[in-house]
Amino acid sequence: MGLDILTLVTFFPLLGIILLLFVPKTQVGSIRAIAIIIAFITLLLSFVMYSLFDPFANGMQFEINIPWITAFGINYHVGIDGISLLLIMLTTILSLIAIISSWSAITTGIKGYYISLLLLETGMIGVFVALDLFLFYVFWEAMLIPMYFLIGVWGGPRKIYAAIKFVLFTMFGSLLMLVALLYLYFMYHSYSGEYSFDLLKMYQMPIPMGAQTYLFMAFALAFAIKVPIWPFHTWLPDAHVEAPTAGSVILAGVLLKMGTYGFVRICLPLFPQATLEFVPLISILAIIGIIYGALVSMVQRDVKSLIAFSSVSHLGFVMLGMMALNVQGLEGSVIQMINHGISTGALFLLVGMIYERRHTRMIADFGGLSKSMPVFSTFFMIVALSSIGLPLTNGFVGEFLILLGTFKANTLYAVLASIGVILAACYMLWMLQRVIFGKITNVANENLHDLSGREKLVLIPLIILIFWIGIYPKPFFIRMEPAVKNILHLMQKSGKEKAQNFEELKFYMDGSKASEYTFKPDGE
Amino acid sequence: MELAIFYISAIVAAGGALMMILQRNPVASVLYLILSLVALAVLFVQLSALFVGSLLIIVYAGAILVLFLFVIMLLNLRGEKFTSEKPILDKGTKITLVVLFFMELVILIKQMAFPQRMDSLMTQASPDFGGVEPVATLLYTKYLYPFELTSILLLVAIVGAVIMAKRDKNEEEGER
Amino acid sequence: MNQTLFLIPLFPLIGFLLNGLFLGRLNKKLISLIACGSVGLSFIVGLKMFFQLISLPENTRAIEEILFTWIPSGEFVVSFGYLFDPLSAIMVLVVSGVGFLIHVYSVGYMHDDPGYGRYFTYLNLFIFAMLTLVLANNYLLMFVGWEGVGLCSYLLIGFWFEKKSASDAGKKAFIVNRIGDFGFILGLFIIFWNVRSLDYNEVFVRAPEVFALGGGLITAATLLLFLGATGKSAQIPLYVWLPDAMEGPTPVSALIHAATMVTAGVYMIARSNVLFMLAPSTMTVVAIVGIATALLAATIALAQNDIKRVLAYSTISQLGYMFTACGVAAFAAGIFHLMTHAFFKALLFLGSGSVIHALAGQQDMRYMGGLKRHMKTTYVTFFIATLAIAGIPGLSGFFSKDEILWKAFSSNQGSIWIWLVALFTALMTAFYMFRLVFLTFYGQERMDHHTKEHLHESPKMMTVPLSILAVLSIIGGYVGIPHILGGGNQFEKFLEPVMKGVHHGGEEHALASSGHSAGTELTLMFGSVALILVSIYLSYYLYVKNVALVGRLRNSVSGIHKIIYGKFFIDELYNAIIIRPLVGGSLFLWKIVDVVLIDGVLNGLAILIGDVSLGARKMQSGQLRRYATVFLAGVVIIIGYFALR
Amino acid sequence: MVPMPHYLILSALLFAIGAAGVILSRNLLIMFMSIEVMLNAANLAIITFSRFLNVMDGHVFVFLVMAIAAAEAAVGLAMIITIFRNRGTIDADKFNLMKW
Repeated sequence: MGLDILTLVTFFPLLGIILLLFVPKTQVGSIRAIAIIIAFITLLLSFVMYSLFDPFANGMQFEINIPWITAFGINYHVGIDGISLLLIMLTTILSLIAIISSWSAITTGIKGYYISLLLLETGMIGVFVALDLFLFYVFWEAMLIPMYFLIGVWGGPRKIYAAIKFVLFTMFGSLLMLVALLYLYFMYHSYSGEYSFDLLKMYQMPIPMGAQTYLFMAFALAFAIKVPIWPFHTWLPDAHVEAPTAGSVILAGVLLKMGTYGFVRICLPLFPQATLEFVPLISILAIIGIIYGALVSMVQRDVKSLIAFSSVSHLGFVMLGMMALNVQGLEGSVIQMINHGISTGALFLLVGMIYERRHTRMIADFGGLSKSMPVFSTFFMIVALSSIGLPLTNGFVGEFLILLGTFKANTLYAVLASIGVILAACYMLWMLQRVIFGKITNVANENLHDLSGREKLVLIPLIILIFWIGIYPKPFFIRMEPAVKNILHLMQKSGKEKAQNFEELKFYMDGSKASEYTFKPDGE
Repeated sequence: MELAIFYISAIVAAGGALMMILQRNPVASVLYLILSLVALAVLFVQLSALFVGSLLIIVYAGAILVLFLFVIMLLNLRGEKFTSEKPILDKGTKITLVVLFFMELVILIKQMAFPQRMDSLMTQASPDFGGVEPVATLLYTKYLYPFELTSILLLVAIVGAVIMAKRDKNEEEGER
Repeated sequence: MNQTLFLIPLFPLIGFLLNGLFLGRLNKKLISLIACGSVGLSFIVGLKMFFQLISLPENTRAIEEILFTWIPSGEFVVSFGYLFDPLSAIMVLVVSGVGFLIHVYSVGYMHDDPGYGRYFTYLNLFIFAMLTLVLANNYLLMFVGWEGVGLCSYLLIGFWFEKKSASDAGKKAFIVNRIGDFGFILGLFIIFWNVRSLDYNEVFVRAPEVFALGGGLITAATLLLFLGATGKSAQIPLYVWLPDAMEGPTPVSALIHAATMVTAGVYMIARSNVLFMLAPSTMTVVAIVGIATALLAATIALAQNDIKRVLAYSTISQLGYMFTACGVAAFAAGIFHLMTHAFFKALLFLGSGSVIHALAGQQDMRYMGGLKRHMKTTYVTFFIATLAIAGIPGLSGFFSKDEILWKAFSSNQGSIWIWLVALFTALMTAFYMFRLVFLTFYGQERMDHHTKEHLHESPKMMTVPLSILAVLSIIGGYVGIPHILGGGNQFEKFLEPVMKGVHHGGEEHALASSGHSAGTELTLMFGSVALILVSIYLSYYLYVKNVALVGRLRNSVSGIHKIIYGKFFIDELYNAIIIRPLVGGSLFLWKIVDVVLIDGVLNGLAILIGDVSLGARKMQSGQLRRYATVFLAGVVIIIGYFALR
Repeated sequence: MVPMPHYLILSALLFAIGAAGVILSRNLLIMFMSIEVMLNAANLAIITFSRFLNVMDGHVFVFLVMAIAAAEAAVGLAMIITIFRNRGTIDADKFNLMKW
């Protein structure tokens, strides 16, 4: 078997791009059809992957490790555990939905648009499967480009500002990450005498405290910008407001998860002591994000930026749960990543749908939509309620576990974060009230046609997922449990080992021995 | 004897180059350049690079510089006056810069340790050193890929040159 | 045989799904059939289970069904399971029984509403959530029902969403409830991390081992749970949403905001009696908050003119009573009162709904009066309910209220002060309820002519439930006749297996321990009844006999009246100290911190870099020779470095 | 036998003259020819080293340099023709389209 399932899922969208290149750009219909079919097959492939995945096995599955750039010890090393499995599923589902939802929303540059979306899909899946840090970085950066075009070409009035802001913020972080990555690379060489970017091998490497701190900061900054953790969040509202609907869905649904995923996959297991040191800082920033995001979204006038700020709040929960560093917190955090992708994605889709009808997103322009668009309002209500974490919807499971885990780690944090749950109800319900309740004050809202079959088709899978995760999340939990435990185990184990080897490491890292870590081109 | 040939050729080569840049008339410049190249070819032969030396005369002096001449004729630059109002940088400064550059190179050459060592090592070149056959053998074996790439480069250059020098259709019509 | 329990909440869920998914495609008959039928079936199954339950020996009276594992996360495992024990049996019967009657009533009441199908969809969802709440076998599932009923309450209060006041009220209810839920969930965290389980069985068994009696942890946990209860059951300080909740359709007020949902707090505390008994200081807080709420709400009820608002404050007050009962460790009495209250308060609301229906939506008592003649059934049933709530012997309210009063007086946690306030509140209750009756059904007909001509008794669909509830309001109390009156207090005995936290030793033992004699109990009972009768007469005198006196009285204490009429301006206070600063602060965060501070710094940086670049680009003159010269200069410098090194 | 530094210094001299031509001349054609001079200066150095190390690889390089010079001349001259056609001059100082 030459092709393995992971490679197939990752690169299948690229096949679509190649196909699209040969379609003349005037044949709009076939371009859309190809994009949808390709995304759909990718989704099916990911289902195959899901069914082949062994929920009880420990460690990485479908692992593939073949040399890529041998001169620098770079391998094409991919593999998934439960956490990445769920995120890949989220990616393939949301990508398909985003592509279908653009059916009528995008009218110019269609070919480039779908190529960007498919490229984005490959990039996103790539980040989740990569186990080689160099590969990870390549996918990480590759994702940036299509997103830049999506915002910058098909965006709203301030698209250029938003696109550049997005790229600059992310770039700034990822460059620091690159430096840290190279440092790790050379450190691994002097530790084992072998040049490698392999993440799994690096898990076994003891890293002295001082280096851990700096490396953690570099990685964490890159991820924090992506998440985004307060106060690095200001690119998010701009990007969301200007991006086209599908862009917002992908951005909120998956791109933000790259940051949190990075924390789980790289920061926690690689730099356990540094993580412990930074737990208070990140937790506090997360709590500020939770409350701040909620408060600020309460006073927004644009529905999209309201949702964008609510993302800041939700991602605060994700980070907080992660920083609890126990099973409940971490699992809640992972499930909340999925939840946020589903709920916020659906919210952006819904906003996109009324935007197509009314060409405005201002809350004040709406009101009474329940009357003219009952189906839309029902969907909107369900999604909004899942976003504020009503029991039996997905949001509750995540938030509850996060708070439960946090409560154990630090009671005060949990209490403060819980305030965010109250505020979430405030801003969401207030928005609902102003948008779908009340009398119809604007004549333009009177004769809106309700959701079309295609729009319902886009939303129904998300609604099903909302209730599925809310009522029967067990399949997800059993799949992520080994992965989560593995990460916690790595943290503890390497924590202990590092404590033992501390003296030896000091020897490595002392200023006098710094030359040990300098680059020797001939590999002596 | 060899030293004499060297000095004569060197003076002609350097002098030709110098005269080339000092000429106002491009045609004269080209002729001086040819002179300089011929002298250089002599030096090449003196260095046992027979094949390359002949190429220098045939290809360089024969083809490339003739191309230059054609272009100059085509453009008919006789009347052109190069008198911009303000010199961008003082001429003296520039010359100083060039002289400095030359002196640095010389220092560098003097500092190099290996030429002396190699002097002592140098033996009489084998009879066919620099001949067509050994160079060609190298070209078609060790350096096959670069050689083939060069041909592509030339092809691209030809296409590029043709495209660029071609007059636009509407431009032609406008001239008529 | 064992797998029937889940049917109880399943029927309303199916009803909800059918009505919800085919919304707008079913005719009214089918909708009502589905909605009422599903709740009726739940009631029947509940009844069957009830008989099954009492056929079991007393100590094993609990039927548990685990459906599936809900959230498994490390050692935290919560399953979807239902528990049917005496406490939940009573709640199930009350919820599905009263719920069924109200469904039937709604068929008549909501008949002409355009949102008919939507209404029953929500109502069925509510019944499902409420049954889940009371049947849950663990705290988290209870929380599911807890929030679910909150959601339905939100949807139903804001049922007429085109009215801003309605959607405002719904939102307020939800958010205030959320504040309570915040406490609830934190309480759960404390319980879980100490007991390592949220299942009732394990929690109640292990709690006494884990928590020290009166310790800080258990006190905090129970206080937080109680905070949840104050939100759901409208106690100080979170009661503000309930009066506003009257914006919803009247049957909703009857079902959700009187009979069932608001009593969830009482149920939860009774359910957690083991925990609460471990925290005496929390018990004191519960009792004090309960009695204070009862007093405050009764006071406000004295001066309201809106018929539903009076009932709403009355509900708050009665809930305060139930909490007082819980606070003095008389959990059974609290549940007893919960049940009787469900009967007569539902009846009162439905009766008022009937009145409002007849008066074409008029809710202000100043424009009612003399309805006795026009609406016989409504009047009679309403009067029975009023007698019951006032505590007239022979009706259900008497037994439960008296039980609470006596326990407040006699129990170890009780005191004479609580008893005094409770008695005073009872007097006020009698007074304002009869004021309501007199203003509505007696005296002159104060409505306008047009309405007067259309006065009519409500249809059978509405009066039959009223009659049934009236019967229940009369006989509902006979299941709990106290020892002193020759009964065996069957009700309390039935609940005993659930009340593990309370030390049982029979009535005699309790009497002996608190040192009160049977004589005292009888004296207090007759004394309070006499006082209540006096209070009713006072009401009669003021609102029927000598109407002019009221106006004069009101003028003489106009300041106090204004404060009471303005509900002590609690809403305004909350608005000023919480809501406005919150919105203002948020605007500050967005406009100043986000836009000016964070983005300002970043954009400033960008502008700075831009300016530097503007200067730097001047070097790009576009002149070939200059570039070449600079290039050469660079080469000179680099070679110079190597040459002169 | 001529010592090696002689050749190298001549190479350097030619190179410097070429550089001077580029930065001093305003005529695009002469600048161009100066570049040819510089290329040949390099060629000389290569041949020198080749001879003194007694390997012929250098000759191949010179060969390649010549090919490149030819390509460069073709394209460059085409550009000059186009420029002259459009602007009517080949004075390097008259062009600053790349400014800012």
